[in-house]
Amino acid sequence: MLKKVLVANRGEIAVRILRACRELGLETVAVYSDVDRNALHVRYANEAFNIGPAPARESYLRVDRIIDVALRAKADAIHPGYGFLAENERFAKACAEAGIVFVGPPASVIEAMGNKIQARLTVSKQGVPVVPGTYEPLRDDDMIAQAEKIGFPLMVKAAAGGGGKGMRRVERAEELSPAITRARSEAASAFGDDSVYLEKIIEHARHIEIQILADSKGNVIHLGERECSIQRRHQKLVEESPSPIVDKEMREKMGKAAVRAAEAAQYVNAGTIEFLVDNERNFYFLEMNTRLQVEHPVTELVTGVDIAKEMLRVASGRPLSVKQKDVRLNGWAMECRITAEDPFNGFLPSTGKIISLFEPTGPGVRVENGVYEGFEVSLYYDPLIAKLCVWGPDRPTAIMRMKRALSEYKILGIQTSIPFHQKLFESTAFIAGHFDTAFLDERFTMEQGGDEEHEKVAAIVAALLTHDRRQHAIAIPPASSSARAGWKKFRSWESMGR
Amino acid sequence: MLKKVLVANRGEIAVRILRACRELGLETVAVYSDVDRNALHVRYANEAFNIGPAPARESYLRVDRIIDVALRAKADAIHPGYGFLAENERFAKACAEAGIVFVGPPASVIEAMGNKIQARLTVSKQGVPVVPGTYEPLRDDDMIAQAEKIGFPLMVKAAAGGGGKGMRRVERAEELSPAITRARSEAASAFGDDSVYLEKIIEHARHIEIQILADSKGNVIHLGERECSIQRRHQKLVEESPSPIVDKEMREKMGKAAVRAAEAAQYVNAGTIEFLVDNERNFYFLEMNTRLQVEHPVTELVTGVDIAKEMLRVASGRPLSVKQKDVRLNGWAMECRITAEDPFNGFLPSTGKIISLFEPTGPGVRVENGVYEGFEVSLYYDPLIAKLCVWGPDRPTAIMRMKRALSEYKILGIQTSIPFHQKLFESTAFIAGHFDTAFLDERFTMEQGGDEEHEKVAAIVAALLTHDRRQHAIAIPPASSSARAGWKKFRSWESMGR
Amino acid sequence: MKYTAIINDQTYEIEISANNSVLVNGEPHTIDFRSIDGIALFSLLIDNASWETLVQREGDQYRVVIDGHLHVVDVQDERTRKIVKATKGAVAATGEIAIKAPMPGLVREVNVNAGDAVKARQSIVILEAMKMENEIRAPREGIVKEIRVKAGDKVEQGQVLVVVK
Amino acid sequence: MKYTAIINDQTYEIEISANNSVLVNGEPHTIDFRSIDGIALFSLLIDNASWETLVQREGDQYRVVIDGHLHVVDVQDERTRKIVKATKGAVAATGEIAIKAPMPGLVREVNVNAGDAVKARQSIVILEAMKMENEIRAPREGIVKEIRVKAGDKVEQGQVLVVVK
Repeated sequence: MLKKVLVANRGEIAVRILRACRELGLETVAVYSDVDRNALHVRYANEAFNIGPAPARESYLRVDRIIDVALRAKADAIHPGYGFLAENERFAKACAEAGIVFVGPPASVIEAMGNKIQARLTVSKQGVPVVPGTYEPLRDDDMIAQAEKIGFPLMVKAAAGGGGKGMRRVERAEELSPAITRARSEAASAFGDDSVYLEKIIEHARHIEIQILADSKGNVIHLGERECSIQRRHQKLVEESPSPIVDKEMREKMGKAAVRAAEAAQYVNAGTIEFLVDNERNFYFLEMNTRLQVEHPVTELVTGVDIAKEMLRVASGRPLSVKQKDVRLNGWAMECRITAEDPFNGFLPSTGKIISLFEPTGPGVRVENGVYEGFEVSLYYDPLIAKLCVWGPDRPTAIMRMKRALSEYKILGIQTSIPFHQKLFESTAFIAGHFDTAFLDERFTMEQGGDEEHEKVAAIVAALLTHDRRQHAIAIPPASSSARAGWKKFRSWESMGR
Repeated sequence: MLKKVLVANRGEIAVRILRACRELGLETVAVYSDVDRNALHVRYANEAFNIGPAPARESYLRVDRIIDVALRAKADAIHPGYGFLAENERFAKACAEAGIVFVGPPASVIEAMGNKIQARLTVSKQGVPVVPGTYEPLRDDDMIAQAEKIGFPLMVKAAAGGGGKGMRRVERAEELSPAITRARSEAASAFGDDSVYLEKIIEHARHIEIQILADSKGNVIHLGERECSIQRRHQKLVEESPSPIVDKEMREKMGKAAVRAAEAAQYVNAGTIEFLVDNERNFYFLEMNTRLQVEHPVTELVTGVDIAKEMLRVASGRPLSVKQKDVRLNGWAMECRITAEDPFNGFLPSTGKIISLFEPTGPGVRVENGVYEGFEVSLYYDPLIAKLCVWGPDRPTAIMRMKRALSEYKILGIQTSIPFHQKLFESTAFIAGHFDTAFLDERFTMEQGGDEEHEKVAAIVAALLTHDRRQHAIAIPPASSSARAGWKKFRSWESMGR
Repeated sequence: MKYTAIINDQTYEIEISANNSVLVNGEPHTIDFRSIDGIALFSLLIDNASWETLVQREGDQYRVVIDGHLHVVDVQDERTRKIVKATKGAVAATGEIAIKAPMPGLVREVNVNAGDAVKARQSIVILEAMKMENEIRAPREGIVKEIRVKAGDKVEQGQVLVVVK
Repeated sequence: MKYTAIINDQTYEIEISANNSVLVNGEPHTIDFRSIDGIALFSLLIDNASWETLVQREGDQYRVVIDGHLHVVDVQDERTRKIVKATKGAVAATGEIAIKAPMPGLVREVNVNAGDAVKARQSIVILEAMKMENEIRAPREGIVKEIRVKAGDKVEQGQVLVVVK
């Protein structure tokens, strides 16, 4: 049995996994870069080790340092979360060699499925339909030659990719070469591997994925689907389970195909089979993610299965705690990704200190949080700072609840995606379930203002604040705020002149 | 159908109901006393009206003012929450007379069941066993005469009571007279009604209650039980559903008795039948609460039924959305009442400004919050400031999750019950489910410290802070905290010299 | 005191009195305005309607978020209004465009040299931020006059990268 | 700098050096101590063990909460320790007991008069706070010397209500 788990990640997913460990009574070890000393995951773990400077390549992507910490801390397992080293087979191998359990599939499986090109081959052999494209790593000129046969528009994608990174849409032949260069560069930066492949674009497709769980005894089950079509430039922003277009029969068909794919790869632990679904509800294998998915909470909310805990259970050699026949989707769950991006300004990343933070709670609301009031959001890492998830007995209730929760969510100091989500949840097409992966990019705008009453309120507030400034231009800070300032006389150790 | 709802309450329950309204698309009206201008419920509602000075008798208990606000705001319904006017039949009557829907049972039913003395009579006629005691309002001397027959120890209870207020345990005959005086005085202060009654004490009883829902079409269902035996001086502190001692058969028996009692009273809307359960698992009717219960979330978490929304549904004349056969208890839910009391100091009320607040969240955690960072907890109202609820697939998981959530919960500026809950959730007897209503008062202590490693850490922290103070005794506030102070130059309108 | 608040070309004349009342385009309202967190969250009651607003200020411009909707408000008082009126037209448009960093980040590549002719939408600089590479493109055609950054530089939001004329 | 921290009669000798190291009863530890909220929440790494602590200070006494457990720590440095030692015994116990309000509240009733003889645990004052009436009782028998409040008074925590001698 596992006793101590190192979480090789940061942010909300590190906290999520640390919470699961704590609830299982497991000891925990955090790793952190220089800028993350005060991060939530460091405070949350039982032990914490610095692993280097802020850039991920020098810290969170350093296999050697993380293994070294695990050995020093006597951790018997490492959970990689998502991103960073989660789908890096060299890391999984290094864990095995160091005698540490990697909480995920074996290195060979990561290699087979984690490499998107190889995965397409493996899966198609099982009769699972895949999206047309290239099936082997190619040089740029060979790829350009293949592109003509596949036809435009198409996608250039990183073989080691995921989360929309290292991905470029190409409309015409002449755009292909620079797109490949760009994608390779991004892929190298994000994943340390610059191989890319081409994939035909299925227009107006939906992105729907199946969560699977497999143990080392050969049991493979699926936990139904997640609808992930709400994407902006291939970045998922909102997910839900079930999907508005999947019925029981289709769920069973997709679930079976996913289980077949996982079995073909001799898969162990949690994984996700991503499909594109066309207008006629035909589905095509897109790729397999051999790790915990960002959007796993929506599946947890409708199935009652704790995926993070099942992963630790499987990693310790025990069978899954749930059987396929016991999996039922109960109600409806939705997730909004809260990112440090300015939706009023082309989703440009926004960095800075979180000055004030009010998180929603109450009935049916779950926040997966990675930051806190006072935390400094830096430009070094993924802009995802939290996930807002809701559950309701049906989709309309879940939508109303999400709107309620979004209106409670207040983050000051940085710009966030919250206003985007609020606009989206007012969109008739979204509410009706009529959307595909192109919806956000093609049929949704983020214009400002509108409501006349709101404008009047905004005008009054701005005038009152201007008035206040005029009246107190040279005033000292008011007495009412000194109580808090008075408390601040405890200074941080760091500033104590050492 | 309802359009606009006035919530005649404050704190977490007002916010809970406002959330339900918002999720149903209903407009909302808040009322507030002078000290509650900045309270969460005021900010949360669409409209807010001041109803008087801080003391509840001059604001939240002012039937006339609340009705007046409802009429001015054109609210078509009033939800009373719990406490204050929730079980006051004069208020329900006043609503009816003003043409406003009272979200709760008719005034006549409140009178019949809300008066504990009358309720005991009504219910016993249906063959439901009740706790022995007095069955009519009596003068002090008559009550003292009856007490001999009932036998000691016994309880003096307010006929209009609830929530442990206006309640005194009496061990010996000579203590009875002053206890009656005290209880009458408290009852008058809390409920505006000084009638009290006597009830035999069932030693080592458990307090288990059944949630019922009834609509105006004559449908009455129950949502299973809540275990509420964790009480300190008759104040519930922790609740769970299901109860560790209730099996399916007993649940059915108690549920049927509760439905019978509700039917006898021609009950409409949500209500709770409280039972005492003795060593042999015999149950005795204690009282009926004709309102939303503080601990309703645990039932919501295991049944998936939103009780606050069902109340609004029933109030608008529609049938219940759920049938008895569809009610299943799924998993296990627990609730800790977070109060502004110092558990290290005899649970003395603690008031002051909440300087810093970190609320737990993540999988299976629900916080019903009534305060925020910066809010001033006053001595005027109930010390309940929030409820921490968790759900898990079974009791051990729920317990581990609660421990995890409690360790995340940080409230600075006031003392809270959180350390008490942490101690309780480490208690072997509690974990094993071996407890009754006397457990806390007789077999649980709140001693300080203990763990040697913790003591060492505390010693180091205290030494570091002392060192810091010695080094910077005359230092000006450090530069690092000035960023926040700089933001404070916007002063509140209130202080702008009007 | 009188103020003019402008949102999307819509003008609101707001007169603030000392007794909790304001005139908005001549219409009287009772207001109760409170700071909630001492920073940027404000609660405003206007004739009993309750509004919660998040506010960020830059000079006399306010970004006010209400229910998730952003409203950019320019506020002028009578005096400054007159000054603005008097100086209007004095700031002439120049032929130069300073291409600025739209976010803080790391310069990965500079794709042009001083003196280059660039076309509209041509890639000028690759800026890495939060693991994404962002192409900064020329807003219109022109000649690169000056390059102020090089690969590897960290830049702040608003920092000038390249000047095109 | 050397400090003595005392918890429940247990004494810790703590020597703080400038280079992130402390000696605790002679045992060396590397520490990394940070303020999280600028107020009372601190993160402390001791040789990589991560601890989060809530601290409230009263003079040189600290209330430190770790994982929900309260630890009351008295800290003395060498100098103050000597002073305390020198003056010890100077503060003699008096025969008077000041009965103080254990919480802020409203005095509902005063049940004694000056000059009354009171028994131990006899009810002295009824104090209402948060809707509960709380009986303040005599800690031991004695004579009521002085009454400092009357029904209807609002009192602060620690305020003297009645003096018994």
